[in-house]
Amino acid sequence: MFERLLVDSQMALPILGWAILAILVLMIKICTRGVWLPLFATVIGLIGLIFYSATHLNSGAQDLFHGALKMDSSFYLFNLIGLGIHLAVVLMLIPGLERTSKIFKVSYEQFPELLICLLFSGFGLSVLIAASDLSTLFLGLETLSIGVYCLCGFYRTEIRSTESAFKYLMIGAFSTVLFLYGLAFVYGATGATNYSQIQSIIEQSHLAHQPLLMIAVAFLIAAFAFKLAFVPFHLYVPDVYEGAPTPITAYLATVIKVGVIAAAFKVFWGFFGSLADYWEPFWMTLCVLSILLGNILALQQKTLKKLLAYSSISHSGFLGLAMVLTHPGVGTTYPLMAYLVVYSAVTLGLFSSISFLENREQVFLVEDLKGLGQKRFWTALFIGIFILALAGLPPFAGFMIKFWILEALIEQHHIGVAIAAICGSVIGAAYYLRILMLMFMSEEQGSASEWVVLKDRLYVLRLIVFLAAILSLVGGMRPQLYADWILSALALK
Amino acid sequence: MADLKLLAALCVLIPLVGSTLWFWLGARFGEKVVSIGAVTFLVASFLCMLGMFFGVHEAARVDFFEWIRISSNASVHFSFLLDPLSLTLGLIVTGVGSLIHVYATGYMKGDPSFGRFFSYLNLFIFSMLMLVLSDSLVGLFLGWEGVGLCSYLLISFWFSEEANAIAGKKAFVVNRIGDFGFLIAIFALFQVFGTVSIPDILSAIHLGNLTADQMFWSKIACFGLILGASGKSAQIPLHIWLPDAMAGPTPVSALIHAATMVTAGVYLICRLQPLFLLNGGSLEIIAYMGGLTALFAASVAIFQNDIKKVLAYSTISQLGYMFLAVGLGAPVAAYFHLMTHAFFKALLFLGAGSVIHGLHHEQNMHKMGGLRKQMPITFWAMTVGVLAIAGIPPLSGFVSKDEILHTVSTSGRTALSVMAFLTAFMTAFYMGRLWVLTFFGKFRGHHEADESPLSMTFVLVTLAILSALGGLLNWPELWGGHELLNEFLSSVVVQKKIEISSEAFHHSLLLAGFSSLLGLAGLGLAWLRYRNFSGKEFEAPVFNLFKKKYYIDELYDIAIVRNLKQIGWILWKGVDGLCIDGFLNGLGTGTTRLANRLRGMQTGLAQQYAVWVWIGFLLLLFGAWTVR
Amino acid sequence: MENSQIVFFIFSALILVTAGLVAFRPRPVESAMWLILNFFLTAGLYVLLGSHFVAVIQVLVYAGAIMVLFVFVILLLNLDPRELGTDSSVSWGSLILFVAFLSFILLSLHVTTPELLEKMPPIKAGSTFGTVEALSKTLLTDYIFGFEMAGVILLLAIMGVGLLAYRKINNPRIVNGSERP
Amino acid sequence: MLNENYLLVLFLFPFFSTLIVALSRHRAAAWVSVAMAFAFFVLTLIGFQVHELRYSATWFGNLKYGLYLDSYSYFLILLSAFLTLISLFYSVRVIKEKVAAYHALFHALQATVVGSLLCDDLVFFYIFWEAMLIPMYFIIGIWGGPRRKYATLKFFLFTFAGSLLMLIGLITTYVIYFQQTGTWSASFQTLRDYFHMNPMNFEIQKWIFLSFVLSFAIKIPLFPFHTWLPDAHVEAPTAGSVILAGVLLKMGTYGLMRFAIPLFHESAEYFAGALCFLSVVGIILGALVAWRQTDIKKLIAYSSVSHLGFITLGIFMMTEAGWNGAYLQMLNHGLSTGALFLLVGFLYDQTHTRDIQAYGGLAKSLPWFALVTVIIALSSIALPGTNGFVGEFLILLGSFQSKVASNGWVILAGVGVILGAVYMLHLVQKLLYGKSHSEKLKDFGWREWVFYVPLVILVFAIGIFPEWILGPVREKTTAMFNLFSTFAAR
Amino acid sequence: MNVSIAHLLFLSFGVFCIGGAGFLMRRNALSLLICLELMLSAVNIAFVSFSRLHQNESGNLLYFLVITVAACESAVGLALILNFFRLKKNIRLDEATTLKG
Repeated sequence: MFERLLVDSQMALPILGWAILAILVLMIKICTRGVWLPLFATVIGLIGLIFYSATHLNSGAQDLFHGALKMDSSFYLFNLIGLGIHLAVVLMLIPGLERTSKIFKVSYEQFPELLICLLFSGFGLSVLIAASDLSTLFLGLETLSIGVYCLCGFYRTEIRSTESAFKYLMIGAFSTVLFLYGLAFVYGATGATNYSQIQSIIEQSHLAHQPLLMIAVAFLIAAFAFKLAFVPFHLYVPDVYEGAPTPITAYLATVIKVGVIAAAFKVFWGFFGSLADYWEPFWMTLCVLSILLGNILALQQKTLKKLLAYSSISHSGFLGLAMVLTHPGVGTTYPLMAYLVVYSAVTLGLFSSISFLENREQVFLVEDLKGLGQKRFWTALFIGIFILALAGLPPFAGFMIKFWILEALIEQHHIGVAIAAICGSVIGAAYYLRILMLMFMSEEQGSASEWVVLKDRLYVLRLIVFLAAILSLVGGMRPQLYADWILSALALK
Repeated sequence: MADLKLLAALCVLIPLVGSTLWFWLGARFGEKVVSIGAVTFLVASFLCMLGMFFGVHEAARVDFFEWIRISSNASVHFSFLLDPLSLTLGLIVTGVGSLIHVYATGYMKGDPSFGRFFSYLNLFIFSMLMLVLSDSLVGLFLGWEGVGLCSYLLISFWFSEEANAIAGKKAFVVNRIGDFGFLIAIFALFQVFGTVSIPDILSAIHLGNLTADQMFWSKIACFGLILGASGKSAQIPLHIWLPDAMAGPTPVSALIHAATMVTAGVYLICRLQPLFLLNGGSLEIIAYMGGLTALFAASVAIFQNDIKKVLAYSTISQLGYMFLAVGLGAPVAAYFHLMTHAFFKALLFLGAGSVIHGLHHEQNMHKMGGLRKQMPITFWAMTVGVLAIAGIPPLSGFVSKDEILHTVSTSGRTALSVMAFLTAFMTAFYMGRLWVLTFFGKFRGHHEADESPLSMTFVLVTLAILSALGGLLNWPELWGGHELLNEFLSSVVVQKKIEISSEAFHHSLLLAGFSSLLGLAGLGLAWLRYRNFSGKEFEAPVFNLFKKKYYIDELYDIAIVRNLKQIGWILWKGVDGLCIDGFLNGLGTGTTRLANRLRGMQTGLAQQYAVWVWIGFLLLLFGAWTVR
Repeated sequence: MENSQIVFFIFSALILVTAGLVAFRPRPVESAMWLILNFFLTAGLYVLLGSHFVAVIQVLVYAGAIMVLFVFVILLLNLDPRELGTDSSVSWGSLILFVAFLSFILLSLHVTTPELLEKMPPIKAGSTFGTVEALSKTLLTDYIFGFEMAGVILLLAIMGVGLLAYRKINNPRIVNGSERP
Repeated sequence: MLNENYLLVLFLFPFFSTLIVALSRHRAAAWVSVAMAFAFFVLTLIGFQVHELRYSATWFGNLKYGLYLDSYSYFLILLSAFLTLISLFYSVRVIKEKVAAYHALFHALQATVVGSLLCDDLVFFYIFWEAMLIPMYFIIGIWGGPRRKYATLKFFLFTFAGSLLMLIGLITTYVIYFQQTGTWSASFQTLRDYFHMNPMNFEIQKWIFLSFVLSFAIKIPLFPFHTWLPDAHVEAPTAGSVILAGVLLKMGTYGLMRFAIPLFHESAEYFAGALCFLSVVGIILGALVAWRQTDIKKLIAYSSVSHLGFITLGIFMMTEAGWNGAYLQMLNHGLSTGALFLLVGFLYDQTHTRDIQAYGGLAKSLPWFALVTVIIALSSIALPGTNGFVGEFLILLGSFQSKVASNGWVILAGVGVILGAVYMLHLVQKLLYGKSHSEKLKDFGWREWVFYVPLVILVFAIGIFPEWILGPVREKTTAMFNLFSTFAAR
Repeated sequence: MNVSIAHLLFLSFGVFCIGGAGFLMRRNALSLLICLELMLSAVNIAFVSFSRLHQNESGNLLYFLVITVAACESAVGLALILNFFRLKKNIRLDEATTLKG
């Protein structure tokens, strides 16, 4: 039995690696002073993990720890995306070390702790992705969430950061209760906690205890919708995004979505697969609502990060649709994966470019971008590229991912949903264009043009921006850059 | 044949080349070169035409190249049809055109845009020749619109006056209405015959065997052509542009708005006479249209004070005669009148031009008078013209008009006959008025008048001779003449021959006597009324109607132009602005407002956010309950 | 009505009453105290349900340890009413109560199906359900990963608290992100 | 002879020139750009004798990178190359700010236009079709007039909304193909051949067709989707207007002729009446509203609405002659409207006003300007002998024979011919005639003649010898209609 | 015990709704955390009841995990409350509106 545990642990290295790395960094932090050593350890460790995961992409499906975790082809990919995002966020955090203002100086004293939290929540992420038991699902989600609460409060001497963490925690805990209730009812209806057992019980007993399952579905949809920020569960998102440190905002906008959508994918198409007729309409409705209202709400936002928050809400809607479209036997996970890859890259790139300019002393209003194209052409150009990619315009990669989702929607006869999604995109174009207009078509100069630009001595931000721009530009014209890779990783090709 | 082709090409191209040349280089070459060049070019063109006239037996087709291919078996060619009909008119165009060019060299002397004027004039000759010679309807249409364009350009030649520009625009637009009819006719004919070549269409008509559907379309084509002809030839209801067209220089009025272009409608109907014969009703329409126009225009002409306006209405009236004749199945008569009219009306216009020139651009007849002493040549030439148009034997006008009156009186349509005779009388009267007011009595103007230069008087004299002797071309056989024109045209158009019998002879003699009497009466009345003119015209309410041209311009303005403007405004502000943009902007502002309203949800109160989470959950729960 | 049923109803009623007191007593200390009582009563319910070890943990860990932390913090902060804030206005509260009540009704409607209203089968003879042995066996086999994970999450919480609450003596206290119109 | 590599070069060259121009130095950028545009124009001219060329390579997954050149695409590419060359040359003197970016955007626009014209694959086409918006958006937005923000937003959203709906139709088409055959292909040729043999369910086909038409109609723009056009034109810089009117609008009609109708000609015949109605309303509305404009650019914009109405009428009436005419008219409109915008730009650069009332009597002070204006105006009102006539004549003549819709529409459209003269002469009269009150204007210099001479020559060259364009186009059209008729026969 | 699972669930719902109402209505953060504990307790009742229903230990085990997580959340929450108090001198959630708009 112990051998089994050992073997499983070895197999689960892509998951456990996170925790091991976190503890390693913790030890380094305890043993040494300064922030650089833990930082290097984190970066190198993450790179190592990425390499390890990348080389083990096609290891086949494995059940580990008595069915608590299941690593299949999609896991490796989700995990790799997660690793990539973590690396990027760590890199995005680095330039803050050089900042001289009080907030940064004080906060960055705790930088190693931040890295550890980051790695732990990464661990939570990968557990969440791999979960095939209600217990691991819950724990993974909570590890991720608690880690993120801490990250949001990173600038602890600043009221906005603290407030965002505080609110996030409060409302997040509230949603945890909903989530737990959902799990409880799934367990109550089936008596099992393992996905495969639950699935077989539901299928064999022809929806025994249906009312309990229905409550479970309602609770779980609500909980997932909250984490994915579907309308009307979205209201915390703008506040949290606004207050959190910018790299952490990027983290929120990407990691949470990756983890939660992966979990939702496994839950809804896993043991709820046979109830698809029942939950699909609710889920779809929420997705469409998010796409439409998310975009409408973004129109009148005053601050940049809130606008981007709403943009991410609408993208959540698309992700949700992509999740539904992975319908086993009919669709593939490909659109979902592609969406995640491209969306994450673009978001990271965008937030990196913004953190170049951002000045924590002041709220970053959308109007501040005025005339940026004249003063800081390159920054504005990159922001423009990312904005266009988010708007889903060809030839940027943002178009391709929307295209694949639309294609899958139509293939599965959801034409009405496709039209609604498109209406959302059109509305969305309006505020994306507003940003472009402010940057390139205004004669006046906004305050962002005068702010001191972050010194990026290690070129890390520029690296991220550049890579993301390449992906979003070339990725639209030659999608095989990532598409072939995704397809082969998913063993679809 | 090759020679013919070369001649035809030269005949048309020379004016075109001239047109470009004078425009490009007019300013550089100076007036002398331009005037000599333009006249030489025109004379060359006339000579080519003459060559063709004598080189062609019966008819010939000259094909240059394929212009537009419509489908695999139908195409439009740039090709000419040289037959008596086209050649005759071609000769008139180039011949009278040359004379008027000569005249214009004198008339336009000193004008800053001398070169431009001759450029337009040459371009007009080119277009008119295209119109006359083309063997396809589309080629004809090219000329048709081309002359319209030149008319437009020449009317607004002195464009610094806004009114001239507007008159030009009016002429073009009204012509365009006619052209629209022409276009529809082309389409309808293509629908029926699958070709746009005039000889092909005519031969298809000769073959007959048209189905009911084809008959319908050919009827439509007739109406279209009538509309087109009435536009170009200024017949009711599209006559309104011609009086305004007098804004152009007088040689233009003579050439375009009297002698050549405006007769294109008559030419067109003659050209396609078999088509109209197929649809008898349409000929009736033409006849009544002509008669009505003739009477109407004559009645208006009596009350015009502008010498050119009088002549313009006279032109409309005379064109009405031609239409009347064509409508009653006497195309040769119409054609004959066309020809003589070209002579005497050109003469009258040029004479008037000479007067105007002499009086430094004074056109009001009330300010003339007694000019016969200062301008003897002009006076005598004009006298010939006046007598010709008034129908005093044996001048050309008498002969050609008499033929028309004969046709009318034998057609058995009393109304038309009354109109025709009434018009003849009125024509004599207003021409007499013009003559008397201009040349007799006391001089009422300010400037001293001089006789015009030789280039002008020479032309006047030439035209006077032509007007006097033009009648010989088709002197009725009844009176022992030789109907040259009739013979010549008989291969192209159909006209009933007048039998030579003593009864007919008596009848025609009676008619001739009556019409000459009418002419003399008109002239005499004018002499009596205006010999001692004191500035007082006839005053009566009904004359007011005549004076105001029956208020037709005003009617069109109110009924059509203003309404269209209004509609344009409504479409712009209403449909585009209010409906479409309003809808879109409403959508935009609605969304924005919704966004603002929804933004109110972001109160920053965490618990309110949680309430929304709860409510969302509640809705899901409710959904779950109902689905169950 | 059987004895156990009567006990159940009594416990239920008490749990609900104490829950109400937890939720609506104005001062947090009071709430915390009532919550401890509530936890004790819940532990009693667990005993009734046959989960004895769970009941023990409820008392020892939950009521004992976690709630003490709460009370500790409450006392540490020692807040006056102004700092605590007044409770919400009536309209707000009534809305929330309405929503809560509606949820309760809907949730209840869902579970009032005959099969769920059947009495629970008694614990089979010889079953080890609810014993420490059974629980630990499950914990260390099927749920071994969850168990380890619980350790990780606690470590994370420690790190998080360290990240958030760490304070050097000379650090400035407040740096507001200035609001802009 | 040219092989498929020519296609690839043609396709990639504008991208290349975009890069070159974007990276060139501020001062040289403009001339480098003109040189590149000229090179591209020459490159395009080389292909004059080409009738059909294909190039195909896998792009990604199911999608092919199909390039396809035939006379339909060729002449529009030629037009685009020509107008881009002209407008860039014009811009050299006018644009002094952000020169490299400006020129690079034009080349990018050219790249997208050429891309969408060459594409055989529907998805690929769509990508370029949408990408076209971005450079145009920036061209108007950065170098445009005072209300450019509103105009660009309207232009962008309008077009974007329409094209996204088309995307749904397009995906549906090829998903249906996939579901019926089991293979993926978005190649237009494949789809057309397939659906020709196995017609789609008419109910579905109808909707797909409408989605295509909506998108194209917005671009064209067909009534009632035209209101973005006047705003966009008024705000756009001159060269932007030239390309917008001359090339971008043609993409809509091209889309109809190339994709929408060949794929769904049953639906096209079904909706012919309604669409012809819209075209005719567009013709008349455009003309009447143009008449009432005081802003010259707005007047020309509305005249475009009217002219494009003729083109769509010719297309929707579904006759061969009509199609040939419509195609020719696309080129004609590109030339004449492009020239008109350049003329307005010439005035605007000197006086900085587009108010029609501010001008008058220009024929006196600017005789050469007046001459060119009159010639272009005549081409615009379709005077025989100019290019406009051939197109309009064929459209109307062809449409008159149509079997799918009443030829009453043609008669109504003929009214548009009259109104066309009204507003154009109104413009000419207000600009050129009357009292002169702007004396100090300069007439054409060599820079202007460089591009007005070819324009004027083209006006007459097409007007008198249209066969050099009509010949190749007719071949294509005949083949297309043969296909339709075999379908109808079955 | 002779009650149905529905009875136990009613109890659980009751506690949940009371806790939820408290969570949404209270203004100070500490009370909020306490109400959160109450709601988690309600979930725990459900878990333990289902565990009894199915007579397996999974529900009980989940109970353990829930209280662990509850403890962690409270810990982080209390840390944030402390921080918040340091910065704002109160713990009123209705004053935490820096980020509104």
